[in-house]
Formats: sequence, structure tokens, C-alpha cells
Amino acid sequence: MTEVAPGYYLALAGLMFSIGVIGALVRRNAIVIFMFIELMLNAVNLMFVTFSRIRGSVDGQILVFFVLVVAAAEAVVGLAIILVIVRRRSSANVDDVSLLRW
Amino acid sequence: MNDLPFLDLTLFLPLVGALVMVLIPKRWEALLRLAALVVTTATFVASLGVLASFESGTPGFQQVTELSWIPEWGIGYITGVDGVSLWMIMLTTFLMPLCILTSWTIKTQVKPYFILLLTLETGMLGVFSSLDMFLFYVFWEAVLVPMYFLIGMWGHGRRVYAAMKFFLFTLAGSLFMLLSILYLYFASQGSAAAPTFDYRSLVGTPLALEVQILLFLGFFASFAVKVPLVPLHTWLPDAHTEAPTAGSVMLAAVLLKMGAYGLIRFGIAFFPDAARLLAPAIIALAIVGILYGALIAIVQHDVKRLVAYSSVAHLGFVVLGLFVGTIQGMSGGILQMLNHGLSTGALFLLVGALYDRRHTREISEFGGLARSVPVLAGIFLIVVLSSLGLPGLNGFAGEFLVLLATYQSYGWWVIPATFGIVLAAIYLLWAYQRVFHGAVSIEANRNLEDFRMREYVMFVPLVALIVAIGVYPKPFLERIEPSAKQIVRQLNDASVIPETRGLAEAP
Amino acid sequence: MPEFTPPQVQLAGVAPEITLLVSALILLIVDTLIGERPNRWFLPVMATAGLVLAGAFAASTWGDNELQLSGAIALDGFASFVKISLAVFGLLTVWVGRDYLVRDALEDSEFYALVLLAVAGMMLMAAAADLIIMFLALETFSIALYVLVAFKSGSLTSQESAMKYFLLGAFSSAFFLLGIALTYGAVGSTALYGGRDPVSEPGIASFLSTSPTANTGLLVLATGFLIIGLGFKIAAVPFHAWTPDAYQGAPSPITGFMAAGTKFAAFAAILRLFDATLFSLRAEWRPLVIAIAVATMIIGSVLAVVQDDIKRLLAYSSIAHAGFILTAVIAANDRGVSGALFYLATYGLAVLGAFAVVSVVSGQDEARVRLAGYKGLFFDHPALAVALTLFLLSLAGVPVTAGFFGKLVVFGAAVQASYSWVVAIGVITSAIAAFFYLKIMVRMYLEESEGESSPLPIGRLAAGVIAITAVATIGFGVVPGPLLRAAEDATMFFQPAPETGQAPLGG
Amino acid sequence: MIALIIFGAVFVFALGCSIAMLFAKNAVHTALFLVGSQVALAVAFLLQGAHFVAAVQIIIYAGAIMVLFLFVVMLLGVDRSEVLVEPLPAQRQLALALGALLAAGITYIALTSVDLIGADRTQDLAAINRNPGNVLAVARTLFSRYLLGFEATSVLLVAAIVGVMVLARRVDSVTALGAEAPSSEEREVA
Amino acid sequence: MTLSAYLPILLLIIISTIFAVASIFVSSKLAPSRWTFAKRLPYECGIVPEQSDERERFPVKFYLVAMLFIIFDIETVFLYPWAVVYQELAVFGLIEMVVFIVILLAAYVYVWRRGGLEWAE
Repeated sequence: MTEVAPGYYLALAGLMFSIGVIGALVRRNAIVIFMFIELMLNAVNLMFVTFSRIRGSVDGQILVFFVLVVAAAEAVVGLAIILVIVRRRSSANVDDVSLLRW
Repeated sequence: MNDLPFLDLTLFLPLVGALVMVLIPKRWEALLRLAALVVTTATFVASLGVLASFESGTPGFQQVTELSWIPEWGIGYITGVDGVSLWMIMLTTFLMPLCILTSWTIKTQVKPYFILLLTLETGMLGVFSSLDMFLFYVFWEAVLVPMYFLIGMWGHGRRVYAAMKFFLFTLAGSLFMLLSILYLYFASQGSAAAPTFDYRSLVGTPLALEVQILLFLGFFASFAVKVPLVPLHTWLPDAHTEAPTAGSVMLAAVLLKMGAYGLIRFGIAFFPDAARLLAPAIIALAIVGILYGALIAIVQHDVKRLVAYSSVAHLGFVVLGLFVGTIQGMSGGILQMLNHGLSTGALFLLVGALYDRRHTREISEFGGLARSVPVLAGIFLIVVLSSLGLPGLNGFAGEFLVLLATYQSYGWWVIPATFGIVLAAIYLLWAYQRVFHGAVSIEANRNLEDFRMREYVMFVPLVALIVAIGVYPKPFLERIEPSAKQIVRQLNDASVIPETRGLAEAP
Repeated sequence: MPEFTPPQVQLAGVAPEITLLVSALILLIVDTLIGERPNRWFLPVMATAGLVLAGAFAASTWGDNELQLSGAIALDGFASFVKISLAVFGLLTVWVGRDYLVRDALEDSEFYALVLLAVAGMMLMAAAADLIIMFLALETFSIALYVLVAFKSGSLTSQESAMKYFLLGAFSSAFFLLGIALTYGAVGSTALYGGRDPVSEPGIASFLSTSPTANTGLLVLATGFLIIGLGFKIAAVPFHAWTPDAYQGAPSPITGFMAAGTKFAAFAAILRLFDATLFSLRAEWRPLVIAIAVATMIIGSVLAVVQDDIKRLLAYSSIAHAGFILTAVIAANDRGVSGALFYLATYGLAVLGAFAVVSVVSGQDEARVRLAGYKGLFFDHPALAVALTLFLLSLAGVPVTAGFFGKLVVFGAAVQASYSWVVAIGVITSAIAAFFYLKIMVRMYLEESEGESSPLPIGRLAAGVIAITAVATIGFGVVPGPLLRAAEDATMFFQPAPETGQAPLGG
Repeated sequence: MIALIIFGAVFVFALGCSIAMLFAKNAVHTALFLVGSQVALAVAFLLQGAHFVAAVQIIIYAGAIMVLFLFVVMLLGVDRSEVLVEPLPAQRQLALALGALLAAGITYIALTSVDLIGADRTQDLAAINRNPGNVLAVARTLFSRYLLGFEATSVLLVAAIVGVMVLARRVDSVTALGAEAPSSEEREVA
Repeated sequence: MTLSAYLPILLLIIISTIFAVASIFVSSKLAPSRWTFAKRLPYECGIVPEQSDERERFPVKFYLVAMLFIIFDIETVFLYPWAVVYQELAVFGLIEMVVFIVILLAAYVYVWRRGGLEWAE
């Protein structure tokens, strides 16, 4: 079976990361922003796996585990914070949260 | 040479006194005042020790104390005194007890007031006696904080504005000096030697001319604000006017001298080429200052503000003297620093005495005071005459030397400078006339109390000194001149640079 | 390749972190076992014990220099210095926090546990010799801090600012992670140093020392993303948007902890990463760091001027300070590293002290945080006002405080590395910064308090913290030698290959 | 050839899902698209010989974390509250520009990076996957070289646990988790 | 190990998808659908429910348990590879994993004692 060159995987990862950045900056709903951040992490995971292949070592795959744990911990705490705010005022819209003040 | 380290004793007595006073409960105001007086008097006595053991006729530093402080950065505690700093130290310690006495009328927050005043004294003395650039900078900035509070908390009118302006102007200037010091510090690093902050090793550090100019401007930013030279003077009238009497005295008599002192000690000594190159421009600024200060002083209706602007003019003479590049000019300038300290300090004290009696500083509120307070009026006259340079009083010797030197080096430039003296006569005598002579138009001026005991104690030594310097300036000049000669040689002769490395190693 | 060989397990490098983790867990469980008590004094006591022990462990390895746990941890003076400082910061936070929690009826074991875990994460960050460990450490203390910021239950702003902090923090860690991924791609490992053989045990340092420069393109790109990730944590512009909100919303003791601890940990990582590991790439990363530093200094100090909430003001000031410290990173020399360590340690003490005062003054539910609330503080609570003044003067960099010496060493390092123009910007922004510190002092001393002065209950612990930090701020200002010496000893990064050595001295 | 087709499908599907996330108005749809792209990534992992990671990606990421997202989204009903507002006038344009720049940069680097890195060692990994096998290789490295990282994750998780407990109590004071004393929020409400 | 090993999984996915779609389709075709107006009303008892925020006031327990589940779920990521090489790792691996588990177990004890898992109020 012929392999697809790793560069294309890296390109895919780069594009997904960029979409994540755009989404995180453009969208205004806190949970959705957070989802885009998760997308960024996923893109990085793909990069780790691809580099692991290029490097011929499994280290990159292990790094994915760590990213995964961090993502889970972040998700739990982040969603809990959003939960608190939404439950105490019925909106998770970032703008209501008086952000971006100088 | 001397057994007791009089200089360091002088330096730290006030600070120790301040620390002790922290322990005195703030309700015991009389004790606090007395303690401050005792401490400052003791400091003065200690400084007499410095004077007594000072050897005239040698240019280098004397009574040097050298201790290691932060060896990692080549920082030491190094103090010493030479002909330039000697009289500044004496001036400070001499005026300080008088400031304490004039502050007898301070009624609010007595404890912090005197503590700050004493801290201020250590700061000022430190500026004049430090021979380590780091130590110097520490003291330089340390002066800032107590003065800020003195103006801000016990000042009059727009005190907050004045205090802020004073602090920010001075700090902004001194930060550039810090940058220059740091550069100089690393430039001093030889192939083998570690970089050092020791003044004596830094003098003569070879620097390219453009670097010299930049660094000189860095120092100049700080000193020109302090002196003040004209475009940077705007903090001065506000600070002097709004400060309490003691603050004004210290500002005028000592803090301004710190700027002039810095120009001599560091500006000229470190960067002689740059100083020589920039001298015409600085002299031009000085002359502008002389005329500008005098002209503005004429139209003032607040007597304290008038004195403040007169300081701008007088300090112009000082800077003029320092940069004309002759020994007379330098000596005259240094002597003029001392004289201005005495005269203007006395003027501010007198204005303070007037203010205590009438609670106003408007010239139009006075008039005919000579009848109700004849002694005050008489002393005021002597001080005014000294300030405008009447022969036989202290002001004459300094100004004469400066003008003579200016004529020798710069020819016709002396004309506008001389004109400044004429203007000084106008605004001072006119103000004196309006305050003390003429008809008594306001009833409150009729029955004023003349000098009290406390005030006699303050002014008798002051006037005595004013007369003494005027009549017999030799003992003062002969201590100044060797150092002045040395500095002028540095300024004029770039080839001296390599040799001056060892200048401090005088016996 | 991967035959399993049990790695050598030495725990000395992570003993402080283990101690903190264990004490956090014990603290949590013991609290649930003991049950409801009106006074849960044992919580701060246990936290204190854990932090002291952790600090002692860190101190006991002073002078060691080796890699442990398969090259994941550096056991060196640098790590020890940071860890000891962080333990002290943690202690002060716990003590101030205790009084704060009791006053606002918020006391929970979780607060202490999270502080301990955050300190553990920060310590791990300072010692990490592998990017992935750095990342895990960063996330550990970040998550603890997200929760601590949201700890107040009274106002929603606490949670709202936590959300902003969280979203931006997670966003920035994604960039940091991208940097790690690219590094892994470029080097084949995330280890900072690597082993002797760069093929079988790859690491960034060994990669840089063996491979030709043409191959470093990907690593340079990675460096850019690593800067973004760490820039968020030190609150550098343009990654600073979270800072004012998080600082404002967090409970004051936590705000102080963030300013002191987060900054220290993130800067420790930056110093290890850039000034040691990536030293040979400095030509590539320097322009970017300079741009960030300049922007940070300017934006931080300019925007602080317009704040009227003391916590937001101090937040912007902390941004400006990040810029000042970055000048030491730019210098990339020994003095820069030791200067940054000194600066961070003393800045941490001053800012913790300042927030301790803020925490006391703000009163129940932090109702009094406007600058207007500080009017006349000196007349109502002189000790608090004097202490806060001291901290502010230290932050402003006025001599005899530790902050001044910190600025001197940091700026000095940059001057030595011939980045005087960056320092010039630093100097100008310091002057601007002085303005807003002065603004607080004006409120405290020069303005009368509004309405009747309400009594402020000052807890003994908070008072102790304020006293300790005040004494340290003055003490390290007057006698900076010992701390500076320690910082200089600490600049020995673990260096496996001579090529990754320090910057050569000389400006 | 088959690999190329599968990769093409993965590429299109992953990128399509990501782009669809940008335009989905509803938070639930966004989450579902994210799950889609994550599944596609799992296949990409498989294609590159990261078998265990692919499984974990499905089980934990798509299976657990995203379920939590959906759980929160649906129970809160946040989908209804999303209004697209611009707080900064140019933020959207800025973000697009930044993203485009980033995408171009990373893609360029990615496509040329194999040269930068040097030799592609895909075959080494394939060999490892044959003997001793992917999971075994991962396990051996994880529990030796990454020992500290492994243990450090437990600290991270503890912090998250404690954090969740704290935050759960901040939701509303009525939900007396540990029979808390009435907190100051009630004082403020009153 | 090649991708062909995953062919059964792919088949399974395809078959289950077909089955799910087909059963929906078939049931909708076969089931009798006689809609009346009354059947379309939300409640047949005649009271039209208010359009209230029915999503509000979900007990926080649901979230809490879900979140705690995720955290402890993560452990499996590490447990599985550990189990695979357990033989090889021997005592060293056992200690490693015990440390990991003990730390999380301590956190679990804390959660339990703190009431994080109690369902009833």
C-alpha cells in the first residue's frame, strides 16, 4: 500500500488549526469558542501523529495522550465555569460577559 | 588624617534621628520638634568636624570612606569630600536647623513632617558626598520622596499639582541619568577589570565623542531639570510657591544646587569633550534663564513666586560660571551656589515669617511694614541686597567672578548677563519697597509682632555669614579653587583625560 | 528500539512538587474527616507546613546540576531559586487568603488545595527540561488558577473574568502546543537538552549544537508559537487582554499570587527556553521578543494611567513590568538571567504586599477597590498607607526599595548587551508608570477621606504578610547582595553540551 | 491508491466539518461537526500507523469529551442564546486575515517540512508497529521516557477534580453540596 | 498491521448505519399515521403549557457527575497500555500505576466525602 506523503497531513492539520483560530476569534458563544479551541488541539494532535511517523518514533503518539488529558481537564473546568455563569444569568454569550474592556 | 569619620557621621545622623523619632508617639509634638532641632544641630556640629579636618589647597577627595556594598555589581559605599562638595554640605547642615526652627509653626501631622525633613537632609548630604554612582543615584532619588510629601501634605494652594509636577519632572530626568550611568558602568569594564560604579575610576573612561554627547545629555536631562535651565524650569515656581517654608528653603538652597553640583561633578568630569562642545548652547540657555527669570519675577504679585523666579535667574549665573571654562568662572559659580543658598534660603525664611504673621503672600496685601516690624524689615533689606549682589555682601564675590570670566571667554555675551543683575535690582528693590515702605493701606498690617526669640536665633547667624563671605571670601575660595582648577583643566584639555584616572588618589 | 528498561527514578528533582501534591490531598481529606468547625485553623497550618517543606526540599538541592527522570526534569540552581521563591509566594498567599476567606465567609479546603497545586505546577514549570512537562505544568497551574479566579461567590464578575481568563488561556495553550508539535517535528523530541548522542537521544540543545543552521527553520517557527503561549501567561502585549479582567475579578490574594507566581513560573520557562536552550537562535527570536517587550512596556504603562480601579491599575502595571523583565530576556546574558530572577523575586514580594493591602482595604466582598476609596487612607490607617506606599515605590523603582535594584540589574543587562535603546523606552515608560503609582499616593496622602472613616478589621495574618513583604522590600533594596548572589548562583542552567553555554560577557 | 482515496476522503471530510463549524448557527450542530472532524482525524491517525491513538481519539475525544460538550449545550439550551455580535469593529476581518496568514504559513511549512526535517522515517514506524506492535511500543515508551509526564497528569486531574467541586458549589447556593453555610452571594441578593 | 484489519469495523459501521436508516424509513412507511388536531396538541388535557424556560433548574448533580466521570474516564487511556505491557513492566510498572491510581483515589475519596456523588439532597 503506498503511503500519502506526510506533508499533506501536516497541511490538513495546519488548515484545521487555522480554522480553529478563526472560529475562536469570530464566534461569540463561549461554548462554541471553546469547541474551536478543541479543534485547534485536534489539529495539533494530527501534527504530533504525523511527525511521529516522519520521525519514526512513537513519542509523538504519546504526546497526543497528554494533550488528550489536558483537553479533558480543560473541558471539565471550562464547561463548569460556563455552566456557573449561564445558570446565574441565562446566557453564555461572550459579549454579555462584559469582556474586551480596556 | 582625622580620627572620627565626620563625613559619614554627618551623613547618617539625620537618618538615625528620623528612625528614632518614629518611636516617639505622635502626640508629643513638643518633644518631636525639639528632637529634630537637636539632631540637626548635632549634624551641623559634626559637619564642622568635616570642615575642620578639610585640608585646603589639595584638589582631590578627602576623608574618603570605602566599604563594599554589592560587590557583584561593583557597587561600594564610597563617600568623600572635595572643594566643590564641602560648601554644599556645610550649607545643608547649616540651613537645616533654621528650617526646623521656622517649622515651629507647623501644626498638623507634626511627626511625619519632621521625620521627612530629617530623611531629606540625609538624602541631600548623600548626594554631595557620594563617590559611587549607584550610591549617588540612590540618594538623588531618595531626596525626591520626602520632598514630594513635604510639598504635597504641608503645602499651600495647588500643592497636589505642584508635588506631582515636581516628582514627575525630576524622576523623568533622573531615569535618563540612570541609563547613562549604566552605560558608563559597562563602558568602564576594562579587559581585566570588572565594571565599577566607583566615581574615581569612572572619570577618564575613554568614550567616543558621540557616545559622550548622548551620555552627557542623559545626565544633563536630570541636572537641567533640577537646576533648572529654562525650558525645564516650569516645575520650580509651582513647587517653591506651594511648598511649606522649610520645603521652599531646602528646594532653593540645596536641591537646585544638586543640579549644578551634578553638572560639575559628573557632566563635566565624565564627558569633558561633550561638555566643551555643548558649552555655548548651555551658556546660551543660562543667559536666557537669567533674563527670563528676572523678567518674569518683575511682574509677580506673589512674593514667594517672585523669589522663586529670582532663583531661575540666579542659577543661570551659576551655570554660566561653570561652563565658561575658566578657573574664575568655575570658582565663582561654586561660590555663587553657596551664596544663592544663603540669600535665597534667607529670603524664603523671611517670606515664611511674613506669611506666619499675615497668612498671605500677595504683595498688594502688604505695605508699610517697616514701621510695625522694623527688625524684620532691616534683615529683609540686607538679604535683598545680598541677593542682588551688592559689594560687601556675599552675592557680589560670586557674581563678579562669573561675569569677569564670561567677559574673558565670551566677550560681549556678558552684556545680557549683566543686564540680569540690573533687572534683579529692579524686581527685588521694587518688591521690597512695596512691602515695607509706603503707606499702611491695610489695617492688619499695623500691629504686627516683630521678631521673636526663635527668629533672632535663626537670622543672626545667617546674616553674619552673609556679611562674612562678602567681606572676606578668601577662606571659602581657597578651599574651592584647587578643585575648580582641576575640573577646568579637565574641561579644557582633552589630553588630560588619561591622566585624570588617578586624580582621586590625593593624600 | 523500545525494549523496556525501567528508567532511573530519582525523586530529588520533584520532591517539592510531590510534597505539595501530597499535602493538598491530605488537606482535602482531613477537612472532610473533621467536618464542620467554626474555626478551621488547621487548613492554613497544613498548607503552611506543605509549602515550608516543599521550600526546604527545593533549598536542599541547591547547587545540584543534573537531569533527572529521563531528562524530563532539570535539577539545578535555577530551578531551586524559582521554587524557593514560589514557596514563599505560596505561603504569603495562603496567609493573606486565610484572613480574606474568613472575612468573606468563603473558607474552604479547596482554596488551599488549589493554591498548593498551583504552586506545584509553577515549580514543575521552572524545573521542566522537556516541553511536554512544561505544558502539563502550565496547564496544572492554569486550571487551578481558573478556578481560584472564580472563587468569589458574591459577584458574578469573578466567574465572568474567570471565563475570559479560561478562554484566552486555553486559546494560548493551543498555540504553545502547536509550538511543541513543531519542535518535535524539527528536533524529533520535546526534550530541551537531550543526551550525548543527538541521534538516539535527541533534544533541542543537542540538535542545535550538531545540525547545520539551514535545518533550524521549523524550530524557529516553533519558537514563535512558544512565545505566543508563554506571552499569554506573562501578560505581554498583545496577549494581555485577559489580565485586567482576571486581576479585577479574582479575590485579591489570588490576584497577588497570579501577578507574583504565574509571572515567575512563565518567565522561568522563558529564560530556560530562550536564554539557555535556544540561545544560539537568538538572532531569530530577538526581534520578536523586542517587539513584544516594547509594546508591552508602552501599552501597559499608558493604559494604567486611565484606570480608576486599583486592581485594574495594578494589572496594567504588571503588564508593564512583564515588559521590563523582557528586556532582561532580550539581553540573553548572565546578568540578564540573574537580573530577571532578582526582579521577579522582589516584584513578587512587592506585588503580594500591595495586594495584601488591597485585600484588607477592599473590605467585605471587595466593595472598596476604586481609587477614590483610598482617599485619606494615611490619616485613617497610616500603617497600611505607608506599607502600600513602600510597595508602590518599589514597583515604580525608586531607590532604597528592592524594585529599584531590580530595575537597575534588568536594564543594566540590556545595556550590557547593547540594547540601550530598548532600555531608553523602558526608562520613559517607567516615568509614565511612576505617574499612576503617584496617583494612588496622592489619594492616600494628599486628599481627605470621604465621609467617616470606617474601621478596617486587619487580620493578624494579613498584617504579618504586609509587614514581611514591607521589610523584604526595603531589606532587599538596602542589602540586595545576598539575594543577587543567590540569583547569580542560580543562573547555571543545566548544560550538557558546551555549545549551549551562556552568553559571553561583554557589552 | 486506496490509501490516497481514503486520505482524500478524510481530508475533505475533516476540513468540510471544520468549515461547517464556522457557519453552523446552532451550537449543537457545531459540536456534531466537531465530532465529525474528530472521527475523520481518527482515520487519519490510523492511516499513519497510530492505531492506539486512533482508538483513544474515538473513545475519549469523540466519545466522552464531546458528549460532555453536547450534554452541557443541550441542557443549557445555549443554542438559542447565540447572537452574533461584533465587539470590535474589525475583529472578524482581523481573525480571517490572521487565520488565512496562519493557514498559508503552516501549509507552506508543512508541505516543505519533510525536506527541512531530513529523511522521512515512515518505514521505521511501520517496523515498530509490526514488532513489537503499536500499543506495546507506546506503552514501553510511555512508562519509561514519559514517566514524569504520566504521573504529572494525575496532578492535573486532581486540580480539575477540585476545581469542578468548587465550581459546582458556585452554580447556586441553594444546591447545598456540602451543606455550605449561606455564602455572601445571598447577602448580596438580599 | 495494515488497514485491512479495520475492514470488519468498517463493515460494522456500514451495516449498522444501513440498519438504522432502513428501520426508520420502513417504520414510517408501514406504520399507520392518522393525525388529528387533538393529537398535535402538546397536552391532551386541554391546558396549553406556558413557553417557559424548561431547560432551567436542572440539578447541578447531573453536570457534576458527568464531569467527574470524564476525569476518571481518562485513566483508561493509561490503564490499557499499562495492562498490555504489565508483564514486562513488572514491579516497576506496578508501582508506577499504583502511584497514579492512589493519587486519583485520594481525590476520589475527597469527592465522595465532600458529597460530590450524593444524589439526594
